[in-house]
Amino acid sequence: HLGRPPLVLLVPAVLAATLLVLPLVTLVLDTPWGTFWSELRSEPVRRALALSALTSGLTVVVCVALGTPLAWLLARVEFRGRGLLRAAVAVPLVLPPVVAGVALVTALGRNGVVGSLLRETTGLTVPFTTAAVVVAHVFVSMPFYVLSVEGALRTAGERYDVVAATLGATRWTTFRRVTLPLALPGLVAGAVLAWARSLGEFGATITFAGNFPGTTQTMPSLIYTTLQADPAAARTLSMILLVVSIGVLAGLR
Amino acid sequence: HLGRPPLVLLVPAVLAATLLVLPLVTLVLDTPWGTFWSELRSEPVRRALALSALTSGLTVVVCVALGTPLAWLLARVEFRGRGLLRAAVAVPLVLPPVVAGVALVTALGRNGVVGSLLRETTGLTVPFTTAAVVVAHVFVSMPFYVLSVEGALRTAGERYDVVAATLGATRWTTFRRVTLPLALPGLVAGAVLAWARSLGEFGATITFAGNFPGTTQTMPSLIYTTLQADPAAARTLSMILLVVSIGVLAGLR
Amino acid sequence: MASVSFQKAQRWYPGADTPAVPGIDLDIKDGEFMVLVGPSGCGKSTTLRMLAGLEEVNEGNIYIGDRDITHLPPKDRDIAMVFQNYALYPHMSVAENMGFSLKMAKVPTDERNKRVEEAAAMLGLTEFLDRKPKALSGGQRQRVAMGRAIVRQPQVFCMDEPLSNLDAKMRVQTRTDIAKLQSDLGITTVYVTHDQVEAMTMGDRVAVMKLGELQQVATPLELYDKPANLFVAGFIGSPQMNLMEAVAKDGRASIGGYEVPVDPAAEKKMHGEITVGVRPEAWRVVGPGEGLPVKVTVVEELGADNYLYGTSDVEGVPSTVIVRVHGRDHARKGEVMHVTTDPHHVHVFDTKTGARLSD
Amino acid sequence: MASVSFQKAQRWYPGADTPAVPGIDLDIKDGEFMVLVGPSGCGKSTTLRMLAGLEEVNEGNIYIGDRDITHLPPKDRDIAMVFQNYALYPHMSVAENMGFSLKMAKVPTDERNKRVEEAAAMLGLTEFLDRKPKALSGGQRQRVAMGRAIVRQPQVFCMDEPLSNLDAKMRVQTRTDIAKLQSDLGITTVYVTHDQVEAMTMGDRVAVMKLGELQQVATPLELYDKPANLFVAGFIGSPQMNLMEAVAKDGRASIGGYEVPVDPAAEKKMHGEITVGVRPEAWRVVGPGEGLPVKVTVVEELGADNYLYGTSDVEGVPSTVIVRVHGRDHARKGEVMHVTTDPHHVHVFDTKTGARLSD
Repeated sequence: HLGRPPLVLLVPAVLAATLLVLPLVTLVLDTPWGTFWSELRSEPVRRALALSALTSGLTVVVCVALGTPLAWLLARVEFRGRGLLRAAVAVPLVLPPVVAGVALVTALGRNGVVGSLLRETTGLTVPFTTAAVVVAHVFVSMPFYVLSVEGALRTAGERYDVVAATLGATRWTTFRRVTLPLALPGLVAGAVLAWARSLGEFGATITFAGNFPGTTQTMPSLIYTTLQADPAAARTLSMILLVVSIGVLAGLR
Repeated sequence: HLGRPPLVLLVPAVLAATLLVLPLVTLVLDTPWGTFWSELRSEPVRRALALSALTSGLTVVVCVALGTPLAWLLARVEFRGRGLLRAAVAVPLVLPPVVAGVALVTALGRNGVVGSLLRETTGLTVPFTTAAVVVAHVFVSMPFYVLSVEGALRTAGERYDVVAATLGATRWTTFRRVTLPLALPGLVAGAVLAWARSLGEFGATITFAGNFPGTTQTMPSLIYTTLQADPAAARTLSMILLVVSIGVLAGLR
Repeated sequence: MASVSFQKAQRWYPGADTPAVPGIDLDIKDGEFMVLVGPSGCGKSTTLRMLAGLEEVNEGNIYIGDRDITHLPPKDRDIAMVFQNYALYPHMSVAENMGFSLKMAKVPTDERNKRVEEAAAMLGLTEFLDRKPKALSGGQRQRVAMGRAIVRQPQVFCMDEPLSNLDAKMRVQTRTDIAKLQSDLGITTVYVTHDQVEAMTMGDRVAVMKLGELQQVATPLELYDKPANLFVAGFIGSPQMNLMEAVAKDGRASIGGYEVPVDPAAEKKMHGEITVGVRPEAWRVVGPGEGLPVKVTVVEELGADNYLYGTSDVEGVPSTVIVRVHGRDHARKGEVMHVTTDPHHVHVFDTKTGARLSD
Repeated sequence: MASVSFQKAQRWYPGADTPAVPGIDLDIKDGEFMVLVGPSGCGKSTTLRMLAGLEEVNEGNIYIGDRDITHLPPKDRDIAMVFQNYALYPHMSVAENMGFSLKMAKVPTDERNKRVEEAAAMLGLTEFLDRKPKALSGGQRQRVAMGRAIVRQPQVFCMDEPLSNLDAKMRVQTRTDIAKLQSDLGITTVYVTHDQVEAMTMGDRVAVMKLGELQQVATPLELYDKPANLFVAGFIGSPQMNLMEAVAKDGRASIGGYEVPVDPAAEKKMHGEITVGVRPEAWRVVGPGEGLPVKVTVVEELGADNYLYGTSDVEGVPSTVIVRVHGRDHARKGEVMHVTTDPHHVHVFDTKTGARLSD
């Protein structure tokens, strides 16, 4: 109702939209739909699918179990260094995945600060195991979860907690009966985000956990490995991840 | 003032915080600070730094030039399919980088839908060139920019534009004099986000553009390549990217 | 300066079951201050935004003077709008905000500065011209928004609840300022509010709206003294008019055992179920045995006035009867008092149609 | 039920230059309805939140009855608070919201249901018990918030602007409902508002605050008739009291050529620069040559009352003089009228200290 949009804005906007949409459309068109189901049943694809399902599932469980209390702490308790902690939690969000992998190697690698301690005391090593995949995924995914839940807690506001206190509720009861139910949509959104991030993780995983079929080769790693040799398998898996991405976006709205 | 936080929440919160903070701290501690400057001057590191600076700079320019009009279109103009377009623009945000790389190969590869057309008409091929790096970075970074600017435009609200219209301003004048100045903080934040995303890009780049020193080997690719052979170089570059990440986070606050 | 005329102007939002404004007919005289008032959702803002060009007009026409502006874009309508939230440009100084429309019209800098300074002087904003809006108080921002509209010298001012963001004291002061300013400038003004006090104190005429339809267009005192229907009677006046169900028979209206005095016009027209309205200040206290018995439940002493809230057990009378009394000597909580009134203070309405039956 | 006592209770926010509340002394009687009123930032909400345990008390003490509750967590204070935004739990039904405190206190289900139903009946909420808060109107939500507090049967109600989110009509109705309810229940209540009309109509006593300090604690009519200082005089009453600068000499106060009649107490105490206050309804219109000349600039006709806003050229008189007149026959815009008043209607204050000089 304010008048027609000027061409000087329309033209670059259309160009930008084309750039973003075209690759997705061609991917959908070029996917080998005829052999889609048989591709799914091939050994490497099945193994990568199973591993991705397992690791992303575990990642979400760890995020919810540990991330919810952390989000609550950041949103509801005042303490020295809270701003710093919140910033530190957000670092993995913008940290390049490869750097995250290097940091994990430095900490938990065979010769890492914590890793060597672990090896000496228990004989266990983390890198290049399925556990390493989960650790890498938790490291890069948990910030999404924590910040989403913290945002939900802040949006819900402290007033509901305050009312509970004036009505005689303890802090733990308030958390269970008031805080958590009100932040539930944020919890779910955060879990979905963390799951999607985990499912697509590539850089930190390949750096910290490697790319071994059956133990650390997740879907993105398999796609990367087979794009030249077996583009059909790569596109089939890409299609699955694209559908998941679109589903996640649709679910978050 | 509502009482002490219960232990049942404190313990997992501390665990989560440790998991997220510890790797970063050990990375800082284990960086070879003694040889830091000499590492920076080594040939592969210098080439990767220069290439990363060039490609991320170009990426930001393209994002601002094309992304701003697209954000405005999404925020201010009502048209059929707007919701669909906004969702499509957001897809690369949650799309695994490797899948983004596959989509780009499918569209712009030598045998891709657009790529083969391009090769036949102009003789140019995109993959495995510096241009491919920029295209990959724009594809994964622009959604951050567009959604940040769109958010800023929506937050500023249409009321300022409406007032300008009632005061006799055309749509283009309104954009220049009112809309853009008010959304400037969002523009800057979006550009910083896009730049950070571009600097850390690994999966889409290595899939679509490869990992050739001097033409497509950016900092993350070099880190990945040298972590086993030359951990000092890998940690030096990681440190630089960590500092940039922290700087970006601090700047966005 | 010009008159404004709505001719069956309709607004139907896409996808809605019914039109927001089914078709409004309203003539506003050149220089008049017209207030549109009604509860939220009554279509008053939609009507204003149709005039400003911010809502499409689906049917009918709107004229400013002789120009049919029904489908012109807002920038070509020669109006200036003041919004509830002011929407001052935070990145521009007060002077730049006020001069914005002149810059758009490519008025030379000298002329622009002159007109901005004149308007600033009129509004007492001269010393704030270099400040950014965020350095101003709510009242000052409101004046800048007024100034930005004035500087344009438009044919029509459109004001959409411009006082809602001010606190109570400021609102009372600013409403007289705006009324005075408008009467000095003589620019036709359409003013939207949900507050009947604002409507009463500011408007030359007031248009009361409900569900997109005009209920009554009249001067403030006409609205108060002769509300056209039950809705207007209940909406205008605070505390509200006492509206009581009564039965009319043979030219007499009675509420239980209390016979309500009514005027001759109503006597002739009324029959069956009617609603009788009496304003709180129109009651007279009488001795026991006469009038309507009211048991006082709450006493409000506001200093200058006192309101007694009471209940009456008589069937048809609402739970609360409000009586305004003078002085410091009146019934206390728990006492029963008797009140009556005079025929010319009684408003009689048909309960079913809501139409006014008395003169 | 219990009394409440603030003893030099102080709140100093970390990092602030001055305390928000430097040290308040206030005794509230068992069953009393005490209203804290003042402009925003006056510390009224902070004071209430100190009582509820939502703000730390840095110095001094607060008692409920004989219990020193200064440092108890909120849940152990036996109060119930009603907030401006109600903060009803959106994921619980009305009944669950109202019964929340009883569930916390582990009251058996039967007893809980009984008490919730009683409160619901009292507030007319019975039919809404199974609904979620979002399915209720603003007024109903307000009542649920009241109900949630009532069900707790606390020693003290703390109410923080509980009517601010209602529209004007609803506010007027609800304030009488709350006043009636409190007087029936007899629970000590501390009520915070910025609206002096609410304060006047609801409070047994009203505490007027400014910048964290109590200005006057008195009944509504005492505040209106004998404001203790200039701030209270200007704050209480709407439209505002006319406050005019005058000069006192030999027991006479004059504004330009107009000699203001003052009472004997003021006559003795006043000298030098004083401020004279006259409420709008206290003026009498007199013939030309007498009284204060006022040129009428705006006439507000509200139906029941009429306010004339005028300017006087006499030095020291504020730009606007407000006069309340009765009837439909009064000065029109542009006319000059003359007004005066009587000694017992004149409030005399020391301009410098703001202290009241008249009786």
